[in-house]
Amino acid sequence: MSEQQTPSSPAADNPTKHRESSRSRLGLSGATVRNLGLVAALLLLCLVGFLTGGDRFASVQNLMIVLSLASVTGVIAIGMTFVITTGGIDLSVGSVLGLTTVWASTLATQTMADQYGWIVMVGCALLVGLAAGLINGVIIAYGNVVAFIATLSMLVAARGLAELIANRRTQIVNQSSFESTFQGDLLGVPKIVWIFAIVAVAGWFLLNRTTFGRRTVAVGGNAEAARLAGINVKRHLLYVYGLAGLTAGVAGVMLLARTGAGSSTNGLLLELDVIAAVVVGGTLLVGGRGTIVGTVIGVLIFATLTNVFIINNIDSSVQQIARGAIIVAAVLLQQRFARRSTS
Amino acid sequence: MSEQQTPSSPAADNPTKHRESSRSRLGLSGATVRNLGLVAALLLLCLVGFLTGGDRFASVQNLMIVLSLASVTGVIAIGMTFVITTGGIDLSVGSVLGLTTVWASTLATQTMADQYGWIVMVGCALLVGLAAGLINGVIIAYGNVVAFIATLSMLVAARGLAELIANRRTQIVNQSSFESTFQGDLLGVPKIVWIFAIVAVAGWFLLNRTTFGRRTVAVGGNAEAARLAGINVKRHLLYVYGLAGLTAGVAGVMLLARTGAGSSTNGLLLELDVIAAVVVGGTLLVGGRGTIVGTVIGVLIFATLTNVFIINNIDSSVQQIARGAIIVAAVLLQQRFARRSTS
Amino acid sequence: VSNEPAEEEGSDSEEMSSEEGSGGTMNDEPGETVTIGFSAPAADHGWMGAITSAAEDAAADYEDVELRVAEGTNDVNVQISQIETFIADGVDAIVLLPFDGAALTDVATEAMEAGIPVVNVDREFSSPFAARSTVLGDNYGMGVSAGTYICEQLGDQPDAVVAEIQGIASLPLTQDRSQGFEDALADCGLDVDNQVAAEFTVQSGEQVTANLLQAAPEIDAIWNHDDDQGVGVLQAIENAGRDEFFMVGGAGSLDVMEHIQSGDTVLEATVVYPSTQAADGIKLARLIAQEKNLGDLASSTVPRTVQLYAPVVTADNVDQFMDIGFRS
Amino acid sequence: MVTEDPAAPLLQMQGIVKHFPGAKALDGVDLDVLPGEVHCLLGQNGAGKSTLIKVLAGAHQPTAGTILMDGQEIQISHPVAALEHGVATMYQELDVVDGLTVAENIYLGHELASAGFTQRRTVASRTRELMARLGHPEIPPHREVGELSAAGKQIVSMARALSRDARVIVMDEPSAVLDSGEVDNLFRVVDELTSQGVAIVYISHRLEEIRRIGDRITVLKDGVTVGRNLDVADTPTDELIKLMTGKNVEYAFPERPGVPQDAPVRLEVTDLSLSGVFSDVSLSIRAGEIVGLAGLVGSGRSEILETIYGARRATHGRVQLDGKSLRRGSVGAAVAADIGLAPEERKSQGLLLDEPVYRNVTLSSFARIARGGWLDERAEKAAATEQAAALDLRPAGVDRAIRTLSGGNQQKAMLARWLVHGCEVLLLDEPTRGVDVGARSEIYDLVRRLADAGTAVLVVSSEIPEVLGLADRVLVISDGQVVHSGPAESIDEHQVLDMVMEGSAA
Ligand SMILES: Nc1ncnc2c1ncn2[C@@H]1O[C@H](COP(=O)(O)OP(=O)(O)OP(=O)(O)O)[C@@H](O)[C@H]1O
Ligand SMILES: Nc1ncnc2c1ncn2[C@@H]1O[C@H](COP(=O)(O)OP(=O)(O)OP(=O)(O)O)[C@@H](O)[C@H]1O
Ligand SMILES: [Mg+2]
Ligand SMILES: [Mg+2]
Repeated sequence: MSEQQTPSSPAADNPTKHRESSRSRLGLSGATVRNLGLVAALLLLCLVGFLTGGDRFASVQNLMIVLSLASVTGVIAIGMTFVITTGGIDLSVGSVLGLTTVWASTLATQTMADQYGWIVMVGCALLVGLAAGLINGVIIAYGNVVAFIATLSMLVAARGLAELIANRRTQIVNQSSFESTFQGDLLGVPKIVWIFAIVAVAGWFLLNRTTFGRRTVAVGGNAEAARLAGINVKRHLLYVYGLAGLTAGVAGVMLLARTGAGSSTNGLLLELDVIAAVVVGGTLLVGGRGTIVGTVIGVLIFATLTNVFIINNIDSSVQQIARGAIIVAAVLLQQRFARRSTS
Repeated sequence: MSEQQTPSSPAADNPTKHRESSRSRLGLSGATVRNLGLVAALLLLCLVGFLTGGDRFASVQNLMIVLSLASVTGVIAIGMTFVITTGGIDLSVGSVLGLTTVWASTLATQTMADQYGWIVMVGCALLVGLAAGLINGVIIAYGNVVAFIATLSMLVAARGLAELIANRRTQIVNQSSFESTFQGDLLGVPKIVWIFAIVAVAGWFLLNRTTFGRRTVAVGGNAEAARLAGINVKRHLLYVYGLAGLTAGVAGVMLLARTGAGSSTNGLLLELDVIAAVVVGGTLLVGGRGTIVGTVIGVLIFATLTNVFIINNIDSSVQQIARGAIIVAAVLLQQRFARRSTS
Repeated sequence: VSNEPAEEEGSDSEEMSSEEGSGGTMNDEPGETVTIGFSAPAADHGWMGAITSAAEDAAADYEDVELRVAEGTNDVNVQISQIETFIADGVDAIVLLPFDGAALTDVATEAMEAGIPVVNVDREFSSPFAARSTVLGDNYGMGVSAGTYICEQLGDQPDAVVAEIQGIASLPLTQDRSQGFEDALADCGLDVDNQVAAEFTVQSGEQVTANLLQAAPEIDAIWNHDDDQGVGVLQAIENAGRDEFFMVGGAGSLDVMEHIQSGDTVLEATVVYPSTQAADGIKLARLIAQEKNLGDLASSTVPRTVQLYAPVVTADNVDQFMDIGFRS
Repeated sequence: MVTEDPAAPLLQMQGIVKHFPGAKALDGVDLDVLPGEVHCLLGQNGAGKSTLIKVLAGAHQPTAGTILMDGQEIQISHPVAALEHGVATMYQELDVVDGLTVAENIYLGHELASAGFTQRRTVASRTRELMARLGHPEIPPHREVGELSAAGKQIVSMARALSRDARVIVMDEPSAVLDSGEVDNLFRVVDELTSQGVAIVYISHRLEEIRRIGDRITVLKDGVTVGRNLDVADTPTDELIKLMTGKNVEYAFPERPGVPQDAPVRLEVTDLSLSGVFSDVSLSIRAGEIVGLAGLVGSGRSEILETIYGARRATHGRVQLDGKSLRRGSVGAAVAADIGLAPEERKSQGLLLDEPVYRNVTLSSFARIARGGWLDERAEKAAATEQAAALDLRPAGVDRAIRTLSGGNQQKAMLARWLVHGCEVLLLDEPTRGVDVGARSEIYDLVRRLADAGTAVLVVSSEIPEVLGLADRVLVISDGQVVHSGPAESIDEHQVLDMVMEGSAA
């Protein structure tokens, strides 16, 4: 891997004398400092939004829009954080998301849901997502196929399957119990935002407070050391890709609720957005370090950016140029921030 | 990085680690064995093509069709091989390709070309590609931004710029000296196939026989070791991304010749195809190992697959499912081959 | 299944779609078997999916047509190769909906020169020699129709806020639609106040609309280029609980027509952009290859250009159009 | 420390054979370990010690052979099986995960958890206990291991082995990255363990350590056992060396010819500082002189070398070669001026593990050997082969991936890199880390020969006797400051230790 991807070279550092830095004096962990840089970028963006959009930007309603937008991507990004922390990648999430929305909204599923309730549709989406993830996992962990290729294949195949099932048509959701359960607000906040919040918190605990999470970091940081410590690396990878598939299923349910339609085009190109959010958030592509908080902020940055652009009614070509520049600027800002606070 | 991406992690008792033995008895290098597996996959595909398509598949004309198809992707894949060998990635190639076709076919450029010859258009495409690549390189090498994010930003920005320049219209190439130089055949082989061949051979020499290639492998294998051995890692990365941009420019010229039109939609999603071909070809995503021969075979496998599908008239959705399955199967086959030939 | 396009729901004898006139039953008599190659962009949005499905269905209805469908692709390089393969295979005719008309012109010309008639669908080639016949939608006209309709409704309010939700902004057809829209609005002194670009997908439609509604707190009219992304657009409008404006759609999906009929949403009208174009293309290609003619025409051969009309569907006339609406 | 019943071994390995593709690492090795003993495993680089213990740890599957525990045959088919049988291992390559905390690393694979949730408080307090036991109560359980030095990581690795409540603990060259104080600590823990009946299998190339704590010795040579259960007290060093190397090697430092007073100053370092690490270091080395840097781990010696070399950008001060100033912070300039550095951590800083030996050897000189950008692989191989022979690299072929070489041989390849390049100034950071006795004296001779040929050499070593024996002049570094400078003959180990400790206490 190239130099810039491993910012923390083995710091030759005396075990008895710790690296003296202002951040340790402040009692902040490395992860916190990196996240601070991100928060700064997000705040700057919000400032721009406020200056240019005024109340149209700075309103509770707009906040809810941004959060809703962030939710679908965000849930998948949580799963992706685990995958990338193991040093892998999952390019298939967008396409699997599309497949789950299609499968969960077929006439057959909706009819069954009329009988047994929304749980049928949700169960269908989650199972399909999980299954696709597990197939990825088997191919990667036990077939030793590089994650990039395995999940790229899944991307193509799942899209094809979704087209077959949907016969390339958009399937409208009419199932009332599903709609009443997942659409609309709860305590003034859209339900899908609640789901995102729950998934994010669960993801945080899973990564930082459970055996599963610690093993994820270990597998990504040093697979050989993890193996020697008795971790079943292959099985763990299987679980992690299964988890990513599952989050794609959850996102599928959310998207169905939000757009009211299942389509094989759902989730098109989502993978790049998701990975970008995770990586901008500070999770290392080479594995061994993942941050859920960073991922959430990363997702929010992208959602806010879209929002600010549209509020300012900017031409879409100019938007793209600006978007490219802003992403780079945000990452540079974050780095500078981290560097300054440690020197 | 996760286990499966580093098939040769230290001292694990994994079958992939046994590769060294009998092949060295056979006097074959590791790269050769891996390429043999790939060639087997390609031949198998050709066999299927021949069995199902008969003479329609096995004809010189069809061979030329496959080669022409492979050429544009192939040239970029050569540049990408260098990038991936350094452990980086370039997601912007497709979009930069689009930008070069647009810039080289604006009215202004074509008018100038009428005066000074096709060199103006070609020079424009190459310069634009090179410049975009160098910008990537500066951001990655000197800005320490992860390649994934830097080039993703370039992807978005270059697409936006191309749209602005072309005003989202397709620009038709009327420049006769350009057309006569690059369109059509030479000795029965399309000129763009010749260009691909030249680029591939040049790439092979550059990677395997020059100090530039050696540095590329060293930087990807262990950037810190390369730096401490006196290699200017940052400058080298700059060159490598510049090279990738340059190949995107060459591909832009080829696509202009092939389509006779410059458009900001040229090269859409090409990056994934190119990376897939390079990785299937055996270049390691984590860096430190690259193979031009493998890349060329990888590109040919994808082009042949497309061709076999058309010849067999398979439903488009089914094609996608099959494509996913076949890519995985090819990689598995290649691995099995490598394993068997060494045990 | 109800997912079949409405157009195909008719009985077997009414094969020809309305644009071609009530087809000569004579033309439906099986002739010598012809092989038609079909290539279109990736089915990455509802309309394009409907196009491909309709083409496949149209071919399936003739026992004398063997359709060879290439994998949908947005890569002109791949699409060129597909046409080259068709040429090498010696198909009898090619129906081509190019991802980019100009980029496929050379290879289509090659096919024509090789004696294979090419029927160009939807996105026009840059040379008249590249196609034997062309079935065109009218993208500019679509924008004009939408703009004119909005002018009719709001012409007396020069300050009215008009928003536009484009499809994929980088496509020339999107630019044509927007141009037509702008020109028509200019006629009555209106202009586009907010413009956003979606990607022809439900998801993107929902996303940009949610933001658009926030950006423009008061809107009088919205034109949405595509009814498939419109599913998401409508959902976003519903989610936001907004109804102070009316909306005009584009393409004419069955779903949208049902909404227009029932009047349960802000959707008042849509501009038809037939998804039957490719099916028409297949039919024309078959006739050309069999050297037949369109039934009702006096001339002895299939015409060069068939340009489809982009009518506005409103609650008043929706019944007429229900049968050409596509299930997006 | 030997138990009352020496006839009842705790662990027996019999006839272990391990073939790697193209290499027979083990060809019938026996090992008996008694409860409560420190069993030392000796052998030259590449003899198969690490391979043997990896077989025992379940990291490798033996081609043939049996393993008995308490007289019962057991199968160790994967690392978990070994741990379940009470065998814990500290590997030669650091086997910690940088992104995890100290506590998480220690309990990796046997996390203390209830319902999947890690019990952070319990883990933290137990980690604190373990760290205190290892003499490092100041390392907090929640510190990320990536922020620790190599020595710190080794301590974590040790704590992990302790946490397993093992009956046999295998230590593969644990002292290589430790300084003398740390080694004392380690030995204290070893004593503690053996008195509780835990058996230790101890691998080291430092014979004096084996004298200090070893009970019995097994010697390996070329994958076979050549010395079985030798009593440490009764076996003279000469015999051990003879067993290991198959010949008589005199274990002595080369003579110092003395640097002539008129020898030109080759390297001149003035007031070199790196903020937060060291400050105002001045030194000069004359052609033909070897200067040693002594100090504790973490005293800043590596950073001084790296800063002179330009791998770190000095905050102020200057480095002159033959009177000409070097560009600050540029390795390229240093290499072009013929300054070479053999870095401390060869795996992460030195080697391209998957590349063949010769490309690793010519990594700093392939561009010089090349003609106009075109590689000359034949010349590269010839040059590499020549230096490999001079250093007695084993196996001798330069075409194999350097990953498959044993640790000591990898170190030799690092030195060969600068021999091929040719140096005016050679900076050596821990040049004999992990190198066997035989090769060690070869390296000493070689360094001296280089000096005699006019090279200025700066050596960092954590083994004070090595610094004192090899160098002409010694600088003692403490806390980033030079606290002493003088001829090596006029100072002894205790004085150095005193200075070093004093400095760090201040
Ligand atoms: N994965 C492998 N593939 C091929 N050969 C190997 C592999 N691992 C070790 N070897 C070879 O096995 C032999 C024994 O190596 P090992 O690492 O056990 O030596 P060692 O005694 O531990 O040496 P050192 O003291 O240098 O650590 C060496 O010749 C080495 O080259
Ligand atoms: N990246 C870094 N940032 C801040 N301080 C550092 C960094 N790396 C090392 N240090 C500090 O620099 C000092 C010197 O470390 P160095 O590795 O040079 O010691 P050393 O004497 O070479 O010991 P060793 O025997 O481990 O090589 C230590 O106090 C360490 O904490
Ligand atoms: Mg060893
Ligand atoms: Mg050091």
